[in-house]
Parts: sequence; structure tokens; C-alpha cells
Amino acid sequence: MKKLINKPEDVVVEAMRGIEAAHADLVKVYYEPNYIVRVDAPVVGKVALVSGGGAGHEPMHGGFVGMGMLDAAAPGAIFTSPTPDQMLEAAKAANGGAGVLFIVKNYTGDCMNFDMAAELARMEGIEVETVITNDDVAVLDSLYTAGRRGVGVTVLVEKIAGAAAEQHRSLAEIKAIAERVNANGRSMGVALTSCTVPHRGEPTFSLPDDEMELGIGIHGEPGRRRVKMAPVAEIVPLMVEPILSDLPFKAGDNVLAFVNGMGGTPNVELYIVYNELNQLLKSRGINITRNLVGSYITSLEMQGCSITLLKLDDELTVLWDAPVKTAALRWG
Amino acid sequence: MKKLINKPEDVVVEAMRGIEAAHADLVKVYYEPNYIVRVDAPVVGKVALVSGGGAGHEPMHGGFVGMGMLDAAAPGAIFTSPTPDQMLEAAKAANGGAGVLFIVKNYTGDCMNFDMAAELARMEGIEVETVITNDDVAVLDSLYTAGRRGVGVTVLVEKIAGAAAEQHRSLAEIKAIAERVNANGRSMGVALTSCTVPHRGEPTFSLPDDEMELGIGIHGEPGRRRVKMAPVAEIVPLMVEPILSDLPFKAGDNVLAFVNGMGGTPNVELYIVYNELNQLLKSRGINITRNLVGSYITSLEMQGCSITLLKLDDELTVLWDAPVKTAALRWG
Amino acid sequence: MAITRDNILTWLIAYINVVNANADELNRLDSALGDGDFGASMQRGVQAIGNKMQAIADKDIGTIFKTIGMALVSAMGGTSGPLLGTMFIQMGGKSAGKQVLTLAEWTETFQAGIEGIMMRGKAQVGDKTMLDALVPALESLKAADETDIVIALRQSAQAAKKGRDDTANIIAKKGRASYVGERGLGNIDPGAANAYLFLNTLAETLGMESTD
Amino acid sequence: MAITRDNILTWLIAYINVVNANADELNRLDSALGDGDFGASMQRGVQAIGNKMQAIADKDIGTIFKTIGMALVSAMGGTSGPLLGTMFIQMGGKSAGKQVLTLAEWTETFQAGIEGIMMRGKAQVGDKTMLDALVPALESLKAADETDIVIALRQSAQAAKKGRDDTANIIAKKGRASYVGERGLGNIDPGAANAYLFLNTLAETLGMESTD
Ligand SMILES: Nc1ncnc2c1ncn2[C@@H]1O[C@H](COP(=O)(O)OP(=O)(O)O)[C@@H](O)[C@H]1O
Ligand SMILES: Nc1ncnc2c1ncn2[C@@H]1O[C@H](COP(=O)(O)OP(=O)(O)O)[C@@H](O)[C@H]1O
Ligand SMILES: [Mg+2]
Ligand SMILES: [Mg+2]
Ligand SMILES: [Mg+2]
Ligand SMILES: [Mg+2]
Repeated sequence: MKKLINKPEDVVVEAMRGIEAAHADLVKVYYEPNYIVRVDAPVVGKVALVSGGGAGHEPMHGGFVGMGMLDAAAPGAIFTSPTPDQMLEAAKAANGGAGVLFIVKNYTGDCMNFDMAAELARMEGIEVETVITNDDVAVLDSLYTAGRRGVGVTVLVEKIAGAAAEQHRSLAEIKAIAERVNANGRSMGVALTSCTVPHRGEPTFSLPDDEMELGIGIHGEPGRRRVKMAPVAEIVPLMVEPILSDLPFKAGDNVLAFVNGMGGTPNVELYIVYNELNQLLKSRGINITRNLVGSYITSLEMQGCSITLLKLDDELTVLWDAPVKTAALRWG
Repeated sequence: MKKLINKPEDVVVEAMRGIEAAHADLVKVYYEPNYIVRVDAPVVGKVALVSGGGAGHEPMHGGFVGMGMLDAAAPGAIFTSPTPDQMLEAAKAANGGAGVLFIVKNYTGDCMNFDMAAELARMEGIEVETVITNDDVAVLDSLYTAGRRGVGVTVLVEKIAGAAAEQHRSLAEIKAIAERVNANGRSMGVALTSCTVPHRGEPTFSLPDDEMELGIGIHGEPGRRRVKMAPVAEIVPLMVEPILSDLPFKAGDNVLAFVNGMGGTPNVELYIVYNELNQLLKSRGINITRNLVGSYITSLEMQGCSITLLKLDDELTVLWDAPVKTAALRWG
Repeated sequence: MAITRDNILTWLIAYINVVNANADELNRLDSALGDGDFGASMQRGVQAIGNKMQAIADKDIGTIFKTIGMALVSAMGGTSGPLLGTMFIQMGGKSAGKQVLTLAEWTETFQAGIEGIMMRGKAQVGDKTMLDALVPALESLKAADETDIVIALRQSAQAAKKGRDDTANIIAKKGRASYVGERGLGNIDPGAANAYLFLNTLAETLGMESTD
Repeated sequence: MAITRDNILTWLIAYINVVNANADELNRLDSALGDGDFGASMQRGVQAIGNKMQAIADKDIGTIFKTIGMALVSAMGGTSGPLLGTMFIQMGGKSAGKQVLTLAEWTETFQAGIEGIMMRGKAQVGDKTMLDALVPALESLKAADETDIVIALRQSAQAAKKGRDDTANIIAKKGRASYVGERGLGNIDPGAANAYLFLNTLAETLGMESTD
């Protein structure tokens, strides 16, 4: 294992200290329990957006704390959902009196820990609602399983719901918008290499030199199947077809196209993927009216990418364009 | 070799097409010869900043084209400096009548190709000045060698000189500012793994599992020496001491600290490096008053990082803070 | 014979060591089916138990379990944290105020813990989770001969072991392992592996104490 | 005997094939000392030569060299592009208007090309660059017997080969190889390797044509 770290058990706290030192203008960082809140929290009268999840997906979620996006984020251990008391303290620090929306990726652990946190927060008189993201078409959805995983769409939910919260809309409205984003977004990922969890010290899975894992999760969970390594012109359709057919997306739809790097894939490759995606969608008459290209929801040093498509309407587009000022996303 | 690409020889053009499709609001992209110009070029009366270099370092330079930074960028083949006619056309497209500043990293090939381009541009009546960046302390500087390499400080030169150009200052003034940034900046890199040049298909160098290359260049050129893999708390001093002693940096100095990822190193590790750097500089009484943490000047999928320190004065700080709107850097 | 408060403290200390000794293996098992963090999470869990040892040294069994459960919830995270935390909290509720547990009382206490896991995680036997080791252990206890508690606990641990091994033949329906589906066949569930360690340590602790 | 315009066109076509056949090896050599792109750059270079073949088919030697030189500058980039481009442009200047080159004229033309490289790249013999193959080849030509041009060209290619091999013993002072310093010992310079291929192809072309 080769990583720029000290001890595996110190990875999360040392990265938080780095964020604290680098972004004191944007966030305040707290330890034991660990959470990050925007520097001007609580914003009185604004619904607070609180997310969290296992570490190892940076910049998600800590890099999305700030004006126009999250009010607070709680990082767990690497790939391990945070504990209820982290989310409770984060919610208390972020709550501006208008209620708190938990944004939770659909994993068994995340759902349970956020549930417990919501129970505790309500006991302290904080109004809490939860939106669960589950956009990964690689996993077959079913009532009898853990259901679809929350992946790329989570970034878009946090941005768009964050913009709505900035307009001081009600908790119910913001929750509805967040759910609309989740309902209109679909994702699929591919891994060329495995990530290595620091305390484990060895790759989570091993891939032959000429194979890739299609439908990979963001924790190195195996995907749909192994396929032979192929040019991007063949990989992108393998990722996009299940997305297009699932929602389904149709000719004339306006979409936000999000090409996300898994952590070990450089920027130049992501633009090659985006070029391929752009051509494919054009050939289907689907219009990319907004896009995001970069490594925003990663899986440690895994090489690979994910593609997320979100069907846009006018309201979602305006909210996407609204100003945001965080460590990882900034415009307007 | 595992990469999200099609044919090795199409990497550069397909990435440019991706940039063209994703950032039509920021840039125009031209082919044969290949270059990228800001969407509103030429900006009349403004000195135009033109940079370029081999591809494989993305987002540098194409991701830095836009308001407040570069007017144009010419990407060569992977790790191969672009040709004079690319820079000539880029200069012609960017020239707003106030002259052109070439920003060139100090490599033999880059210097020669930009020199030829400058000769050609002058023949067409365009005033051209050149600033050469050479901030890499890993290479011993000497009149009898190729001299120091231009690395991380190039990003800072492009941002800061770009802000000065936006104020419609003269070519001479902007050149002087760019040279001041270069003169006050020093860098050093480390690689944990090799990059793989697409047309070569194999890692440029091989590193044992327990070693890293200290003083690595951004093209996979070997560095100062191989050292045993170590915790970040030991690696960071190995990188920073040569920087501090070279300029030298002293207690009380205000610096911009730039922790750069080499392409395959995820965000979370960069913040751990930043935390270590912050502590080390604090212990020396050096104040980090500005910072940049991210993968901005990469070496394909190489794992590793570089650290750049730039001594700041009030003017450089104001120029750093000035608005910038490019694909890769955006604020204000 | 019965399980005393002191037996339980001894058991917990032994279990701390067992988890630390098996953490790498638990991470490895979780890599095959999930995300490779189960051993690390368990280590944070038993470290939290260690930190509570002083505070619980003079408490009744119910308070011991409840305190441990809350510590696990706060320290572990992931899927296993809330589940094992809930198990201990529910066991604490059932054994509130007790200084010793008869075999029947331990069976009831353990059953309450398992019900807590089912309530929180909504999994069933056969889903390839820790329940596939825990529930057979409970069944074994229920069927056990009241007279020799050590033998009953050993049989219960053996039932957990068999349940653990049988998870290799199950296609997971709950938790992260459900994403791999059929490709997870042949691998045993890490949560079930831990359940066996936990129950075996209890049996061994009681076995040691009774031969003293 | 002399070098005709047609000899030169034949030589260039042969050289295109030689570079394509050796591109991987040139990349490999450049990985050890530099950045691994020299073979790919040379391939873009000879592709540009190929694209010009029709345009230069009926031109004089000076125009042929100059056209090729400008094509290399526009197609290659890197360090080798401006250097080899300048070499050809300068050779074109020296041989302007010529339809054939005597051995003495080729020697002068080649010398002008080498001087172009030195002017542009500011390197000297002994810096571990292409000059370490080119300059010995020039010296050999200067000392050659005027009567047999094929032998003279063969000797000149052999001198380049020796120069190429000797670069393994040099610590680089110019170009990217200078960054590796002593660690580059034992590796031959890719630019020198290409210089040998270039001159050897010329000798072989003339040898073939003269035995026809
Ligand atoms: N719904 C569930 N009910 C009971 N146990 C479960 C459930 N889902 C998962 N588990 C158990 O949790 C173990 C994994 O725990 P952990 O590694 O903490 O989960 P994760 O990393 O997926 O959040 C599995 O081996 C399984 O025994
Ligand atoms: N200053 C110089 N003068 C002459 N030849 C040089 C000089 N610097 C480098 N070279 C030659 O260029 C070759 C490398 O070319 P190339 O790979 O295009 O360079 P780079 O990739 O470093 O820009 C070297 O093998 C060497 O022969
Ligand atoms: Mg986990
Ligand atoms: Mg090069
Ligand atoms: Mg796990
Ligand atoms: Mg090279």
C-alpha cells in the first residue's frame, strides 16, 4: 500500500485538520464527535442541510460545506458510516430554527445511523426530515434487498437542495426538491483498479490487467460483472444504456451530465469520457444543458469513473446555476 | 496499461473535444493546429497571456483559460511541448493589440518551440515577451545544464499575472509581476508510482513497493533519489527543507502554500499533506496566508504530490484574490 | 451454576483481545463481500468497551450491557455499530438490575438482543448476516439442558460456528453483501464470524472459571 | 558517383519505415533518460514527411530538405522537433537549387544541419545528445576518401553508431536526461540512436542503388 498518510487510524482526523487549516474562511471543524459546519452556522431561519457518510469519498461531503450547499457534514471512519452522535451534534450546530434535512446515501449502515440521529435530534426538539439517495442502476432495486446504492446523484442533491435552502424555503419544500433530484437521477460506475482501505493495507479486490469491474460501488464493492478492458467508446455505452433505459431518458430531454472521477483517474481521461458521453447523448437527441466533470465522489485511489444523468426542468436548472461557495464547488 | 481512453494518438484531441463540449461558456477550441482560447478573445486593449506545454498535466493549461487567467493555451502531444504554429495561432487569436506574454515552463523543448513561435509572431507584428518558470528545487540549477524545471509555480504565475492583465496593465509590468512570482516560488515533488505514457503502454519507471521517488518531475523524469516509503510526517520535511533553504524562506514570511496532486492521488491525501505542511511552517514561524489544495498540474495517473511555496507581498495577495473564472479555478 | 457479573466482565475483556487478534481476518472477510472495514469497526468497538471497563466495574449486568451498547453505537458507525449497539442495549434492558443470570435468564437476555438486531436491521435468518450465527445459537440455548451451563454455552457457540460456516452457501439479501449477489457464494459472512467469536469467548470464559 | 534527388527521396521513404519499426524502442530509451515520448514524436515526424512526399516529388534537394524541416517543426514538438526541423531547414539552405550532391557537397550540407542544431540547442559534443552521434559521423565524412561515396557513407554511419554507443558512458548535461545525472549512465541517448538510424538508412539506400 502506497499512500500519503501517517497511521491508518489517523487518516480522517488529519484530513479534517487539513481542511480546517485550508478553509477557515468557509468552515469550522469539530472533533470527538467529528463534524464540519459552515463558518456562519447556524444561519437563522434557513433550513439546515446535513449530510455525512464514510470517509474516503472526498471532497464529498466536507468539501461541499458552505454557502449554497451543505450546512454540516459528518465524516465516519474510512468507508464506515458516521455515528449518530456525530450527526446529532452536526444537526445542533447547523440548526437555524427552520429544521434540518438529512441527506443520506442508501446504505444499510448510513440509514440506521442517521435514523438513530434523527430520533435523538427530535428528542431535543429539532425538526428533522431525511432524504435518501439511491441512484445506482448497477444494483437491482427490490424491497427484499438493501436496495440501490446512493452515489453521484448525492452531489447534485446537495447542490440543488442547498440552493433551495438558501432561498429560505420550507423544510417540506426542500425535501420535495431533494427527492425530485434523486428520482430524476441515475448513475453507473466502472473501476479499472481496486481501492485500498488504509487499515486493510491490501486492495479490496483484484482485477486482472485486462479486465474492469462494471457497476462498481464507491466502497470497492463488486459491481454487476467483470468485462474485458475496452476503449472508452465501448465502455461509455455499457454505462449509459442501463441509465437511459432505467428512468427512461428520452429524446428531447434536458439533462445534467456528471462525469465523476473515482480518485485515481486524472482529469484528462474524464474529459475523454465526457466527449464520448456527449456524442452518445447527441445521437439519442438528449440535450446536455448542464455538466460537471471532475472527481467529486471518490473511492480512495481507485481508478475509474461514474456517469450520472439528471433530468432537468427549469426550476432545477436555476437552482443548479445559483451561487455556491464551498471548498470543492464554487461559482456565481 | 489501464486508462479511460480510445487510441493513444487520439487522447489529446478527444480531451479537447470534451473540454469544448463541457465549457462552451468559457472557451473556444481550435484544431490543427490545436489551441484553446477564452470565449471572448481577443480582449481589446488587454495583454494576452498564452501558455502551453505537453498534454498529460491537465487541468494545466487548458483548464486555466478564461477570465482572470490565460487567454489561450496550446496543448502538445502527451509530455511533448507543442509546436510553434500552435502558439503562433493561439497568440494571434488572443492578441488584443496590447501584446502577448508567453508563459513557458523551463524545458528544452518548450523553450525552443516558444522561441520559434515568438520569432514568427513578431514577424507578424505582434509584440511578444516570454517568462520562463523554473521553480523545481529538485534539479540543481546551473548555467551548463538545462536548468531547473518549471512546475507548480506555473499555476500561480498564470493566476497572478492573469489578474494583473485583467487590470489592463502594460506588457512590461505584467512580465515583471510574472517574473516576481517565479522568483519567489519554489517547488518539490514526490512520486509513489510511475505514470504510463499512453503510446508507450508501460510505466515510465518502476518503483519497488516500499520506495518513492523524491524530486520527481511532472513527466515521470527521475528525481533526486529513491527513498524508503515513509509516513507523511517524514515525507513532507524531505520536500519542504530544500524549498525553505533555497530561497530562503524565513520566520515572519507570508506564503501561499500549494499542495498539488499528481493525478492518481485522491483529495483526502492532499489534505493530510496540507495538515503536515501547515504544522511544519507554523513551527518555523512562516505564515500561510493563502493556499491551494488540489490536482492542478498532474502527471497522467501518477500517484504523488508536489509542494509549492510562494512568498507573498500585498500586491501578489490582492492579485491572487482577484476574480477568476476558468474550468479549473473559479472564485470571486 | 449461573453467569455472574464478574463472569461478564471477564468475558468482555477476553473478547477485546479476541477481536484485536482477529481484526485483519475480519477486514479480509469483509473485503470479499463488502467494503473491508468490519475488522476496523470492531476494533473501534472493543476499544470503546475497554474505555468503559472502569465505569462499569461495579455495575449490575443490565447497566453493563446498556453502557457497552451505547458506547458501541457512538464508537463504531457502519452497519455493525448500530446493530451490535442495539443488541447490547436490548440485552441491558432485559437484564436490568441483575447480578447473576441463570441459563434461562441469559437465553431471554440474548433473545432480546437478537430481536433488537432484527428490529433495527430488518433482516431474517437466511439473509447472510450475523443473524445466521446468532439465531442458531439462540435455538441451541433454548433446547439446552438446564443443569450444565458451560456445556449449554459451548453447544450454543458450536451452533453459531456452524451457522457462520453455512453463510458461505447463502446469496446475501441484506447489507452490502447483497450487491455482490451470487458472486459472494463461497465466502462466509464477517458479521457471523464475529458472532461466533463473541459466543465462543463467553463459553470459554465460563469454562475456565468453572474449572478454577 | 553522387547523391541524386531521387536517392534522397528513396532515403526518406526508407527512413519513414525504419522509424516506425523502431518507435517502441525509441520510446523505451527515452523512458530511461527522459519522458518516453521520443519514439512517438519521431513517428509524428515521419508521418509528416510522408504527407509531403507528393509535394516534394519534383523539387530540388534544397527545397526538399527545407519543406521537410518545416513539416517536422510543425508536426513534432518537444525537443527533437525544433532540432531536427532546424537541421533539415539549414541543410536545405546549403543545398538550395541542387539536383545532386557530391560527397563534398553532402558533407557541407550535413555540417550546416549540425550547426543548426548547435545554434538552436546550445549543446556540445559530450553532452549526451544526438550530437554525439552526428558530429563523429561528420568528422568521418570529412576524412573520407572522395572516390567511393557508398563506403564513405557507411563509415560515417559506423561512426554515428559508435558515437551512439558511447553516449551510454556520458553523464548528460543538456535536455531532459540532464535531470537524472549519474543515474543515466549505462543508457544510450535516444536522439543519438535515431541519428544512427538516419545515417545508416542513407548509406544503405545508396548502397542498394549503386548495386542495382
Ligand atoms: N440488515 C442487517 N441485519 C443484520 N446484520 C446485518 C445487516 N446488514 C449487514 N449485517 C451484518 O453487518 C456485517 C457488516 O458490517 P459492517 O462492515 O459494519 O457493514 P458496512 O461496512 O457494510 O456498513 C455483515 O457481515 C452482516 O453480518
Ligand atoms: N540541447 C540539445 N541539443 C541537441 N540535442 C538535444 C538537446 N537536448 C536534448 N537533445 C536530444 O533530444 C532527444 C530527446 O528528444 P525529445 O524526446 O523530443 O525531448 P523531450 O521529450 O525531452 O522534449 C535526446 O535524446 C537528445 O538526443
Ligand atoms: Mg462500511
Ligand atoms: Mg517530451
Ligand atoms: Mg463493511
Ligand atoms: Mg522525450
